Amino acid sequence: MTIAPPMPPTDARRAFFDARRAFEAVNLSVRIGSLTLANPVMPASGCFGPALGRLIPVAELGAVVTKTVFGTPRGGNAAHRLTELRAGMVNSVGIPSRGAAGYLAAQHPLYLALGVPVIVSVGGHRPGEYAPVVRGLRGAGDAYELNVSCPNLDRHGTDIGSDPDAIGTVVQAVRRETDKPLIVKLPVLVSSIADCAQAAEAAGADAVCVANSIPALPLTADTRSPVLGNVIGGLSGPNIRPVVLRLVWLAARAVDIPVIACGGIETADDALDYFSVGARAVQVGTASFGRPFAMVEIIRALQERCEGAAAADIAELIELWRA
Amino acid sequence: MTIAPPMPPTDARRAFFDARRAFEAVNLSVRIGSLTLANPVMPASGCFGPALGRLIPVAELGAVVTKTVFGTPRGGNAAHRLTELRAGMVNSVGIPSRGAAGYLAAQHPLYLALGVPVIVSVGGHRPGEYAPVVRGLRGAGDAYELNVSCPNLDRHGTDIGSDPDAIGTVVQAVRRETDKPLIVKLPVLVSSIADCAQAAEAAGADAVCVANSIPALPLTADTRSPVLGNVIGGLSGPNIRPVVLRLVWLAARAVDIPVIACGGIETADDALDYFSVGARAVQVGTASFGRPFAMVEIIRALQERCEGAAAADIAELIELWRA
Amino acid sequence: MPRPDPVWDDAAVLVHEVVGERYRRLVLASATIATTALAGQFLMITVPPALGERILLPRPMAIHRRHPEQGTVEVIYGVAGRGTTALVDVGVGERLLVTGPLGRGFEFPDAAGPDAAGPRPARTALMIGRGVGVCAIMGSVEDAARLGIDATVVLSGRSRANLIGSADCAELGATVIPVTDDDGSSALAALGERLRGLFAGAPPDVILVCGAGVLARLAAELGAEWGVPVQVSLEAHMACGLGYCHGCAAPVATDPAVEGPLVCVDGPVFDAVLPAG
Amino acid sequence: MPRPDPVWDDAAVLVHEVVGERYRRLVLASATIATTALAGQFLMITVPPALGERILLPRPMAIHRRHPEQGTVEVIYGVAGRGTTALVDVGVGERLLVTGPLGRGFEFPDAAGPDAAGPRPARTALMIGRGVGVCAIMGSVEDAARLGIDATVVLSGRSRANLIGSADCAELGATVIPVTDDDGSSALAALGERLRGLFAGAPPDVILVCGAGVLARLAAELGAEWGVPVQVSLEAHMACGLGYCHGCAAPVATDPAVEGPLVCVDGPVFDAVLPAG
Ligand SMILES: Cc1cc2nc3c(=O)[nH]c(=O)nc-3n(C[C@H](O)[C@H](O)[C@H](O)COP(=O)(O)OP(=O)(O)OC[C@H]3O[C@@H](n4cnc5c(N)ncnc54)[C@H](O)[C@@H]3O)c2cc1C
Ligand SMILES: Cc1cc2nc3c(=O)[nH]c(=O)nc-3n(C[C@H](O)[C@H](O)[C@H](O)COP(=O)(O)OP(=O)(O)OC[C@H]3O[C@@H](n4cnc5c(N)ncnc54)[C@H](O)[C@@H]3O)c2cc1C
Ligand SMILES: Cc1cc2nc3c(=O)[nH]c(=O)nc-3n(C[C@H](O)[C@H](O)[C@H](O)COP(=O)(O)O)c2cc1C
Ligand SMILES: Cc1cc2nc3c(=O)[nH]c(=O)nc-3n(C[C@H](O)[C@H](O)[C@H](O)COP(=O)(O)O)c2cc1C
Ligand code: FES
Ligand code: FES
Repeated sequence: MTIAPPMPPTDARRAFFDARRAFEAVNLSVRIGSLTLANPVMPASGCFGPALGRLIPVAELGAVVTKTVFGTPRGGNAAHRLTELRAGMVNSVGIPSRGAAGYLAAQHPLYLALGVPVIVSVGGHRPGEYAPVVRGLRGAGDAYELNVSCPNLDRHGTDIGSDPDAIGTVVQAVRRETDKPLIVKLPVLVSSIADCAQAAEAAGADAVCVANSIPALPLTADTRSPVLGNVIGGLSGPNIRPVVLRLVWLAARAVDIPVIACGGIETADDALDYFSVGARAVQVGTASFGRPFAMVEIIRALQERCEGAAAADIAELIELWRA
Repeated sequence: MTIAPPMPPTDARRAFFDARRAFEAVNLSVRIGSLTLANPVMPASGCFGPALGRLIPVAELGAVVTKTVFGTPRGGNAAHRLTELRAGMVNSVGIPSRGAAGYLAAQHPLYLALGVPVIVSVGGHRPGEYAPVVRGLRGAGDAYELNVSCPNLDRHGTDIGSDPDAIGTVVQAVRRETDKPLIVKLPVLVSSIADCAQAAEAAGADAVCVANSIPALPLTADTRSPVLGNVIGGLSGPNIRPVVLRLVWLAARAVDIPVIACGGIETADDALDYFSVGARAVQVGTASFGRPFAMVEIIRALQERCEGAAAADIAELIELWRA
Repeated sequence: MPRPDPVWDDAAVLVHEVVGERYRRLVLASATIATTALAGQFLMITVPPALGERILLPRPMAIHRRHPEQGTVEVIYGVAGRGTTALVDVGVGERLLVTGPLGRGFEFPDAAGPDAAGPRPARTALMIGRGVGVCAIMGSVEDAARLGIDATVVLSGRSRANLIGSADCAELGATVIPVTDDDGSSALAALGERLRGLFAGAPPDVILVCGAGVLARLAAELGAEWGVPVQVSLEAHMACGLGYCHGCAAPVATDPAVEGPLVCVDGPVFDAVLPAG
Repeated sequence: MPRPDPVWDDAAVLVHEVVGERYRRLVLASATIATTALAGQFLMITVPPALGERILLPRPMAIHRRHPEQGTVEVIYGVAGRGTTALVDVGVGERLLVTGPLGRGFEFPDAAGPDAAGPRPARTALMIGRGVGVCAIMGSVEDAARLGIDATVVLSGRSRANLIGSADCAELGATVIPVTDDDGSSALAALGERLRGLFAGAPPDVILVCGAGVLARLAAELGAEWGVPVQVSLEAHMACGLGYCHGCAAPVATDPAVEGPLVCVDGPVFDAVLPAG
C-alpha cells in the first residue's frame, strides 16, 4: 500500500548533507584521556539515538553519547514524561534501560555502525552500582560517562553527584574495571561544583561534564497538579545556560582535566561562550529536538570561524578576541 | 524653574489607590513565629525601598523586607551591577550597606513610617558576623531575615547557606541576641534543601525563605567578556520559578515551620502555585521593577479568588481545587 | 509494510488559514513527505525561533491530507497552548522546519489476500475521529478511496461549525456521519446505538479511531462484538519523534522493569483490544 | 529645586514612528508627567508582557520633549538590544506603563540672582548632545527658550540623516551646530577648536552635555578653561529608577566601603569636574 516509491531527500536535507567540506588549516581535535575526538561537539546523553543518522551526517560529530545505561532493566517513569514551559523543556523520562546486557545486544551495534567514538553513559542509584554496569559492558564503548546526577538511594533525597565522597567512591570503583577514559557528569544543584570536580579528578576521572539538567517542578495552569508523572523533572534548554556557564567557569578553574560543557547550547556562539570560560568540549541536548542538525551546524560554524580568523584552533580564536 | 504646579496623580495610578476594598469574609493572615502578618505577600530583599510608597499603597502589604544590612559599611560591586538576558535578570549589586548603625540612622525611620511590619534582612560573610549585626540593630525591626546566600569567607567558594552546620551556627548565635522571629533565606545551589531547612529549624528559626537568586555568569555577545563588574550575578525572574517550586515543595515537606516562597512570582497564579506546594507566604522581587504595583495586585487577586470561591482562606481555596 | 525514511525539510507555507471556529489549516510544500507518507503518520513541526515566544520542542501533528501530485501535505491544528499559539504567527511564504513522515500509521487488513488466521481483507471500513483527531484518520479515507474500500466516517465535534473533514470526505466519496455535542448526537450511548443499527448484519471489516479515549473504548467494544480488528491512534508528549528520547512511552500499566511502547515509533497507531475482564 | 513626585501611568501611545535611519519616536499621553517633568529627567518604560519577548526590566529613557498643554511627552530611542527591539512592536493606540518623572535633571545656574560664591546666572548656554544623548538635553533647550537664555546646541551623530533634534532646536530658536562622523566634523579635536573659536572672548555661562564619554571630557575641559560650570548626564543599567535596587551606582573609583552615587536618584545629571592632575 506504499503510495509511491520513496523519493530522494528534498533539497534542504540533501543540500545539508552535501555541504560538508574540509577545513585543512583548522584543527578542532580534543583529547579526553587517551581518546582523541576529531572535534569537540557531541550529543548530550538521552538526546541522541542512532535513528538520528537518518536525518543528519552523524559521522561529522566528535563523538556520540548513549542514553544512560543502568545495570538492570528499568521501565522509566509514568507519563507525562516531558513538557515545555517558558523556562525551558522539562523531562522526567526516568532513564528506562534494558540493562548492560540489553544495551550490548540491541543498541551497541547500531552505535558502532555510526563510525565515530561511542561514549557510553552509565548510571546507578547507589555508589556501588556503577562498576558492575561497566563490567557488564565488557569493554564496549570508547569511553564512559558516569551520570552521577541520580538520587542516591543510600542517602535519601540527595544526588550521588552532590557528594564529593560518593563521587570519589564511584570513580575509584569504575577505574578498577577499565582503563578507558572516564567522564563524570555532575549535577547543577551542588554546594560546591569545584569540590565535586576535584573529587572526580582526584579519584582518576579523565574529564568532567558540567552539567545535567536542573531539577524542577512544573504544575498545570488549571488545577495546579504536577504535569509530570514523576512530579519532578529536569529543566534544560537555553535558559539554563547562564547558570551552567558559571559552573563550567568554576570547574575549569578547579581542575586540570578537561571540562565538557552541557547546558542550553544551540549555536556555535553558545559553544564559544563555554569555550571562552574554559570548556574543552561541548554537548548538545535539547537543541537537537527542534533542529536535528544543530550539532553539525555548530561544528561547521566553529570551523568557519577559525578559518575566517586564521586561527589554527579554538584556543587561538579566543586569544584573538582577547587581544 | 518648575514648569507648572504638580498635578494630581493621573487616572491609572489614582484609580489603583482608590480601588482598595475590604474583604470581610476572607482571612489572608499568616503567622511567622510570634509575628502575625495581615496577608502573606511581601517584597523580596533588595527589591523594595520606602520610595515605592510614592507609587503604591504600601500599607496593603503583609510586611516589608529591607535590603540586606551588613555589620560594616560596604560599597557594593563595580558596574555593571545588573543586566537582563532572555533567561531573566541578573544582578550583582553586591549588597552595598551603610552598616547596622547607618541603617538605623538613615533608613529604619523611613521603613517604620510605612505602617506595616518591617523584616530586616541581615547578612554576613562568616557565620560569626550575623549576631553582631542583629545586636547592632538594637531591637529595630519586627523580624529578621538571615540572608545566608553569601560566600563564606571561612570556606572559600561555598555559601554559608549551602552548609547545614554553618546555618545552625548562624541561627543559634542570632537566637541568643533576640526573641524576634527569625527567617533563614536559603540559596538555590545546595546539595539538599531539606537538610538546610532542617538545620535552620533545629537551630530555632521560625521560618525559612526559599530561595535567593541563582548564581549565573552573563557574557557580552560580542567579545564574550563578563557583562557584570563582579563577573557572577544572581539570576531572578519568572524562569527560575519551576526550579524554586521544587525546592519549596521539598522544604515544606521537610520542616514544620512556615516556608516563605521567593522566586519569579509575578501574579496571584504564581503565588498560588507556591501555596499549593506548601508555601505559607510569598516574596516578590524582580516583578516589582516592571510593574511596581505587582504585590498589591497579587494581594487583591488572592482576596478576590477566595471570595469568589467562598473560601475563608488560601488553604481552603486550595482544598477546593483538589476536591 | 515498509516505513518510508523520515527526512527534514524547510517546507514553504502555501496556505495558513482559519478553519471553522477553532482550527487552522496549513498546506506545506514538501515533495518527499507528500510522496512517501503513509496514512496515519505524523510530522514534527518546529515553531520558528524568530517568533517572539521561543518554542524548544517541535510539535507532533498528524498529516491530514497528502497531495503527492502537488508535492504538498495538509495539517490542521487547534490553538491550545504556547506552541500552537506561536504557530499562528507563521505567515504564508515563510518556511517551517518539518520532520517526517514518522511513526506507524493505520493499515487496512491486506486486500491482496488474507492469511488463514488473520482478519478478512478490508472491503468496508468504519473510521471515527473527533476534533483534530479526524486528521489522523483522513489518510486512511484517502487510501480507502484509492483501494475501493467502502468508508463510513464518523466526524465528531462540539458543533457543526467545528467539524473537521466534511469537505475532504465528500471529495473522497466517503459516507459521513456527523455527530456533535450541541445536539447530543455525539453522546457515546447514542452513537453506539446508531452504529450498531447501521452495521447490523454487515459489520465493517476494520475500525480506525482517533481523538478521544471514550471513542476508542467504544470502537474496541464494537470491534469485539463484530469480531473485527480495531486500530487506535494515540497522543503523547514528544521531543524527538524518532524513538530515542523515550519521552513518549504509552501510559499502559506494565512491569516497572519494562517500558511501555513508544508512541512515536511503536505507534501512534496501535491495535486496540478490550482489556480482559 | 523641588523634584516632582514620580507617578506611574498607563500612557496611551499617540505616535510611534521611525526617525532618521536608526531611531523611533514615541509620543505618550501622560498629563501628570508632561506637566511636572523637569529638563533632563527620565522615564522608566515597561515593555508590555503581551509582546513575544518577555522583558522584565523597564528601560530608562530621557524625556526628549514635554508638551504640558497637550499632556504629552516625547521619547526617542535607538533600537539596540532585546528591550528596544521588543518596544518596536508597540502599536499606536496601545498603552505603555511608564514611571516618571525620575532623577535629577539639568539646572541652569539660577537666573533669579546668584549667591556671591556661585556661578553667574545663565544668559547663554552651550549644550552638547550625541546620538540619543540629545534627548537628555532637549528639555534644557525648551527651558532656555522659555527663560530667554541664548542656547547653542551641538548635535553630534554618525551622519546628517541620523542627527536627532534639528527640528526641535529650530522650533525652539536655538543655534544649532551639527557635527557628523562622515564629514569628520564630530572629531573631538575639530569640535574643540571650533567651540573655542566660537566662544572666544564670550564663553557660555554653563555647559550641558550628554551622549559620549569623550564629549563629557571635552565639555569639562572647556568648562575649566572658561571657568563655567559643566553638567553631564550619565547612563547606567537600571532596575527600579527610584534609588532602592542599588543597580545603577556610578562607576566612579571610591573607597570600597562607600557606594558611588546612584545614577537614578543622585543623577542622571552630575556636575562634571576635571580630575585633579
Ligand atoms: C501523533 C500526534 C499527532 C497529533 N496531531 C495533531 C493534529 O493533527 N492537530 C492538532 O491540533 N494537534 C495534534 N496533536 C497534538 C499536538 O501536538 C498538541 O496539541 C500540541 O502539541 C499542544 O498544543 P501546544 O503545543 O499549543 O501546547 P503547549 O501547552 O505549548 O504544550 C506543552 C507541551 O505539552 C505537549 N502537549 C500538550 N498537549 C499535547 C497533546 N495533546 N499531544 C501531544 N503533546 C502535547 C507539547 O508538545 C509540549 O511539549 C498530535 C499529537 C500527537 C502525539
Ligand atoms: C537616564 C537614562 C536615559 C536614557 N535615555 C535614552 C534615550 O532617550 N534613548 C535611548 O535610545 N536610550 C536611552 N537610554 C539607554 C536605554 O535605556 C538603553 O539603550 C536601553 O536600555 C538598551 O537597549 P535595550 O534595552 O534594547 O538593550 P538590552 O540589550 O535589552 O539591555 C540589556 C540590559 O542592559 C541595560 N542597558 C543596555 N544598554 C544600556 C544603556 N545604554 N543605558 C542603560 N542601560 C542599558 C538594559 O536596561 C537592560 O537591563 C537611557 C539610559 C539612561 C540610564
Ligand atoms: C529527554 C532528555 C533525556 C535525558 N536523558 C539523560 C540521560 O539519560 N542521562 C544523562 O546523563 N542526562 C540526560 N539528560 C540530560 C542531558 O544530557 C543534558 O545534560 C541536559 O538536557 C542539559 O543540556 P541541554 O540544555 O543542551 O539539553 C536528558 C535530557 C533530556 C532533555
Ligand atoms: C536587584 C536585586 C537585589 C537583591 N538584593 C538582595 C539582598 O540584598 N538580599 C537578599 O537576600 N536577596 C536579594 N536579592 C534576591 C531577591 O530577594 C530574590 O531572592 C530573588 O530576586 C528571587 O526572586 P524574584 O525572582 O522574585 O526576583 C536581590 C535581587 C535583585 C533582583
Ligand atoms: S518522542 Fe522521543 S522517543 Fe518518542
Ligand atoms: S535603578 Fe535602582 S537604585 Fe538606581
